[in-house]
Amino acid sequence: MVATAGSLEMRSVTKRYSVDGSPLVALDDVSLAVEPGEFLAIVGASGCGKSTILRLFAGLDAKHDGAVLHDGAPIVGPSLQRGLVFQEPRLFPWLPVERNVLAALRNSHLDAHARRSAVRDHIALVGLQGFERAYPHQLSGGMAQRVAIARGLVNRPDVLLLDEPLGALDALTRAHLQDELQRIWVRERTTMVLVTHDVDEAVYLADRVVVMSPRPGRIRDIVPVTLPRPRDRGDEALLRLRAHLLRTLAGTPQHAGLALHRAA
Amino acid sequence: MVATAGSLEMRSVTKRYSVDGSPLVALDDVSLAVEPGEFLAIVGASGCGKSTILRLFAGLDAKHDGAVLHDGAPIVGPSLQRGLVFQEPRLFPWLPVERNVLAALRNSHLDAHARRSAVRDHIALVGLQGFERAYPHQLSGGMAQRVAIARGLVNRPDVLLLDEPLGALDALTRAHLQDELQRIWVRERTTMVLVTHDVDEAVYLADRVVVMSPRPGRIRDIVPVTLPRPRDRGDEALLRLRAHLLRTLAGTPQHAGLALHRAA
Amino acid sequence: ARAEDLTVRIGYASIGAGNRPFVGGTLAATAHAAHYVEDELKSDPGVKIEWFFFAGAGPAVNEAFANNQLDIALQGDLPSVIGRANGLRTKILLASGVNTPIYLAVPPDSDIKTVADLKGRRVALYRGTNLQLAFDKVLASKGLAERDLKIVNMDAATADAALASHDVDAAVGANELFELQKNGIAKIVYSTKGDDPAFGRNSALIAAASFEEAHPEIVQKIVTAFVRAALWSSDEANRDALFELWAKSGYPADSFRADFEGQPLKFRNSPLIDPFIVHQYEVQTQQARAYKLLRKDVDLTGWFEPKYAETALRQLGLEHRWTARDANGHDLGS
Amino acid sequence: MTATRQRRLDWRGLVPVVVLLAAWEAISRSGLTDTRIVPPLEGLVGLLGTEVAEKSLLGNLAASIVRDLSGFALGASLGVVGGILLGLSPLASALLRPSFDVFRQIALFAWIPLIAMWFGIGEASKIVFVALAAFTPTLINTVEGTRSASATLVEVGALLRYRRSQMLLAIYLPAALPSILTGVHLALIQSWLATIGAEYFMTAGPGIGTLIIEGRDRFQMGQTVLGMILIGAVGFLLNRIARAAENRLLRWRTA
Amino acid sequence: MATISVPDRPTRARGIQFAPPVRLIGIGLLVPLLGLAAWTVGARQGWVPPQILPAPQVVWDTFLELWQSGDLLANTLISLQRVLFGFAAGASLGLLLGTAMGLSRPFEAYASVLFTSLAQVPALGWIPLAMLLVGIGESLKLIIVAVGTLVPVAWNTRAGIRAVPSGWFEAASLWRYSRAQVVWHIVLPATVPQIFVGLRYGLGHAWLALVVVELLASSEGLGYLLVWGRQMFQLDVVIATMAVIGAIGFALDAALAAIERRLQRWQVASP
Ligand SMILES: Nc1ncnc2c1ncn2[C@@H]1O[C@H](COP(=O)(O)OP(=O)(O)OP(=O)(O)O)[C@@H](O)[C@H]1O
Ligand SMILES: Nc1ncnc2c1ncn2[C@@H]1O[C@H](COP(=O)(O)OP(=O)(O)OP(=O)(O)O)[C@@H](O)[C@H]1O
Ligand SMILES: [Mg+2]
Ligand SMILES: [Mg+2]
Repeated sequence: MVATAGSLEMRSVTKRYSVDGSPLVALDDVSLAVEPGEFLAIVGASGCGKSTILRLFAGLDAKHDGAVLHDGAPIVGPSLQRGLVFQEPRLFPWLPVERNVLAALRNSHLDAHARRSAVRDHIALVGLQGFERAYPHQLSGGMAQRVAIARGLVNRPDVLLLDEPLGALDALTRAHLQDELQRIWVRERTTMVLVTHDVDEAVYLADRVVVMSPRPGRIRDIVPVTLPRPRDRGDEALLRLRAHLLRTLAGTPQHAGLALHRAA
Repeated sequence: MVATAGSLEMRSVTKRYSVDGSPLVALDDVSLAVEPGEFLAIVGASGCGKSTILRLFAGLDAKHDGAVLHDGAPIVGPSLQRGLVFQEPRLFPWLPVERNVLAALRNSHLDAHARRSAVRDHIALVGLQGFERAYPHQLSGGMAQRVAIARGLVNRPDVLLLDEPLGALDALTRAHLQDELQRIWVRERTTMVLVTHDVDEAVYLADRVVVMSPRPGRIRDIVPVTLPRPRDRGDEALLRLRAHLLRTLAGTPQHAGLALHRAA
Repeated sequence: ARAEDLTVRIGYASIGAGNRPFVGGTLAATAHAAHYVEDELKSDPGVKIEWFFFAGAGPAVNEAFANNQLDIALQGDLPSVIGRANGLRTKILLASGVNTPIYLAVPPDSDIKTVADLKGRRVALYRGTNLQLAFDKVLASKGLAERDLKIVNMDAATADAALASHDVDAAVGANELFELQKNGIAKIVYSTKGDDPAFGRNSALIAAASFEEAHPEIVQKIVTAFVRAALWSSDEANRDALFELWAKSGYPADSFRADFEGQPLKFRNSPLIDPFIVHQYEVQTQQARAYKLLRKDVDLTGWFEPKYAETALRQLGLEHRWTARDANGHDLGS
Repeated sequence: MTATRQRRLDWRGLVPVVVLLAAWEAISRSGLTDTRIVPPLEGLVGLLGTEVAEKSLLGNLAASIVRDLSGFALGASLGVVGGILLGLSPLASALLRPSFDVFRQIALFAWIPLIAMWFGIGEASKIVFVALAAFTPTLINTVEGTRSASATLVEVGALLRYRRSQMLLAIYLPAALPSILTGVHLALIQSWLATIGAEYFMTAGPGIGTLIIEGRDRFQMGQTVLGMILIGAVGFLLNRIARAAENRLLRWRTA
Repeated sequence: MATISVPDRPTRARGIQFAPPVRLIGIGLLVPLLGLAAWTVGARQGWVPPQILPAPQVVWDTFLELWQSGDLLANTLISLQRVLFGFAAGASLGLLLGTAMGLSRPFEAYASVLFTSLAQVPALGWIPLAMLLVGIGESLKLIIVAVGTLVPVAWNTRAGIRAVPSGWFEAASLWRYSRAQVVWHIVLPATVPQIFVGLRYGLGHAWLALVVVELLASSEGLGYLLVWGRQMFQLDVVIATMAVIGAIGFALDAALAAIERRLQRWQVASP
């Protein structure tokens, strides 16, 4: 396979943790290829290994079986070309908002002026103008998560890995940021991998949706979403896809009740 | 109005907090009557005063304008006849699960044997058999919240006030506990006031749903749910009610986007 | 001589009342208060003199020697012996403060009348100083030993306070006890004065051997200065002036007057390293060993270096000013 | 309420103080006790005047404070550097921590004879002693702070490709700062104690400790009490300064 | 004085560290062993004069000698007795005072100014005053040790009580807990960790204060042994005594830590 800018790949990856001395298989023989410029969503029950996949792609964890590749080359550690927005905001509590975003640019090639304007733009992007000088403890959970998103985006990496970035947000901001993500993706053709709990979000944004099942973490299904963009949240085809995904999820052992409830 | 066992009432209640010296109106001239044996749900955006209403009913806060009554008598402090499950678990970290539940019975009229069996039953109710001896730090957030629910129920009060008790739970457990709550309510005819973010949950359980709007906290609408029980989560009428509530919520300033997204 | 920059650090194993940098009672105190050393070294502008006074008395002087922070010091017999036993390389140059009496003070209303009455009582004593050995000898003469008493270890100032607050039944000390007696806080019931001369304690000017070897000419000048101070301090015509000079220490002249009562000045202000002094140091050493204050035998050979004192006496024509005594304290005649 | 901000003085707090002073004054005037043991209060004020005017009280105080701060600066900076080393390097920690843990159990003042022996009669001994007092709490808290720098934030640094120096300056240090400041604050308290102690047990020199010893020796309770008040006041002041610095540097923690 | 508290409990090392994690058991012995070797060689070669640093062998012999003569044991027992009584008195008073200040706002309003002012004077500063008042007997030692203990214990107890989350008090009021029930079932268990921080500090301070008074005015005890060694210019005695002081400090601290762990089983496994 010829490597193209922004492709990711996992080949037969097995990842084990040890919990209180006994081994736990977080990922069991998972193979997954992400095309350059693709928008991939991953859904699945809690603990099925979604975050683990992102951490391996980010290069935060080198201990695993199988191969993890970026543009065909093995991933041995983090790179500024692969950004990750963690599941929790992980802001530096001692820095005000703007300097938290700036912290991501410490080793970037931009000059001071470009950095400042990049920070300003991304704070505006997540709607936090006026909060540049606020410290993390002065922000609500949703605002903190938005700062984290700004920090993840500001480097404009080839690959952006997003771990439930919108989970803590209220519905309005959430919809806005989904559209922003899409806009950025359309404009920059960044490869994006988005982990989410929200099936609506997955089908609205992704080219393909990976459905995982837990214990051990495995890929259960991959559902392509071929609808053209911009998509309409009320589109019939989208709703059908949503129902299909919910049924698939419901089939996974942990979610027998979810479908019942959600689909109701 | 003749007082009947388990009725609650608020008459023109205004509650102010002071935040950094400046006053904040958490409840603005709120009047609300809960019939004995009624199941009332309250929904509304974050910060609209839902918890404040429960705290006033519980008797935790006596500083307010207007009257707060239980069976027609002013509420001057907490009573074992009015149970409250807090928004956070508030477990005692130094006590194992069963003794945390037992802590609620310290001043109850039950004898030692009855206490033990009450504790056992309620731990079983929330599905935590086997965790009686576990300490809070060994529980997940959802499990801790279930202990808190057991603790709130174990006194079997006339009035049960529930502050988003199921928010932290996974869908399956959540559905199970919703059914359990309903079962208890049917059996004991306890008056229940449930605060929730989840409109599905509200319409599935409540006799009436109170919709609140924030800043200042006011009652925007009260929607009766007249469907017979047991209800079907997929029932058409329920879905219509849900849609109606979401629209009402969307009308509140903070939630203009919610309806769009959720209803999609 | 080339004017080299040199600071000579002179220590004194005592300190004035309230930690004043003045002392009294010995010819070395005179030398300090009347600037004999500084005057003697006027012709060497590169040489500076620095004085140090130690509340911790002799033990503190040993520490300072060990640290190479002193060149010369006045120190009592027992601490000097302890220092030598533990490997300090020093030389004894000159006697300063010989036959110094010790006193026993008790509260005014005490039933203690004699040393023998001390049996089983709480007595303040600063261990490791030359008071200790002197007192041990007194006790031994009455058939007692330290273990028959309850000795409380404290420095002079603390002992005074303890006596006043009745925390101890008696205190062993020097002339500062006269001050307490005058204030009615204590009365002195015993003194070695008039008792066996061997009971007195002695102190001497000692030098770090390395300093003595490196700067013999400076050492000579310093010793000469001390001999001049001895001369002035031994002159009965100066008796009152001497006590007034010492009173700079904060202890009143009357205390010194009482302390020296009945003794000629030259008896205690003799700088001579005579057979009596040498013998006294030998006795102290044996006794310290016997009392287990020393853990090994100490060889005193070569410790005394009287040549500087002798030179000074010869230069000043004072060979016969003081009377040397034999080992038993009898005048050797002149 | 953690008493961080000085609020309007509550008059009730003054009641026991006034009662105590009144009792003191009453006893001293009753004639039941020696005025040297319980001197009248106005005597204390007078004494303060004389000490300042005639006996360079201020000079003594300044000498003590300079001694305190020099020792403190030495000990605390070594403590911070050592603490970071032990906190970040498991090897250094494995090598040195056990020895340190044993050594720090030796009660501070038991070091006095050795320090006096090794560093002599001058100011050096006292400063070394004060530094030792400041070193221990700073080191312990710095290690603690560096160790507990949240792994999640360290991961953020790794992700952003921070170099070692950037990790140290931008993550470990600020994360450890609250803990370090706690240690430094404790060190300040300990050094003041050690300063007074050094003046007690080592060769006399100028210093405020001398004042109370002298008072005791001369049986002048007034002077002792005056000395104690001054020691307490300086301690109080140092404490306040430390707390203010802490609040300023840790603004990001509190609302 | 001790107005801040530091939980001085070992925490697990977490996070990415600069050096690769090494697990070398016993490596901690390397430094003391090297130190001992250097000390031995240095003493034998005469790099440091014996009066500045006696050889380890000499120190060991002195230790044995002091032990066999019974001096060491006798002095140790005296010191231990003083520290335990003084600590017990100071800790009880401190707990009482801290609890009262923590629970009752009015009491705190009355007491805090006086307490904070007095707490600023280190234990050492009280010695001359206490000496003038009670002399240099056993009571002096008890008072100074107790004063040294009292301040950190009272301070931490008060802070611990103040830090109990108000949510728990609300829960208790819901279940109609009486005041006594609140104190016994909520305040006490919730405050145990902080109280222990205070107690461990208190014990450290007690031990320190004891050495100080014994240095200053005593004819028995380990502090006196130090002074005696210093006056007799025998650093071997000083070092042997320091070792005993360190060992006892270690043992006392470890004992409190063990009690603390037992009382706080519910906390140990927390991350
Ligand atoms: N550092 C770790 N040590 C031990 N086990 C771990 C660790 N990280 C994750 N696990 C375990 O691996 C499994 C997969 O975890 P992962 O975080 O990838 O799940 P997830 O799908 O992201 O879940 P969620 O939706 O709750 O975030 C879980 O069972 C988890 O408990
Ligand atoms: N103790 C308090 N002091 C000051 N302000 C308070 C206090 N408690 C609540 N408030 C404020 O009162 C308003 C109502 O709070 P309340 O907790 O009742 O909201 P809520 O509807 O329960 O929100 P949520 O859904 O986030 O729990 C909010 O603006 C909140 O900030
Ligand atoms: Mg995850
Ligand atoms: Mg709430």
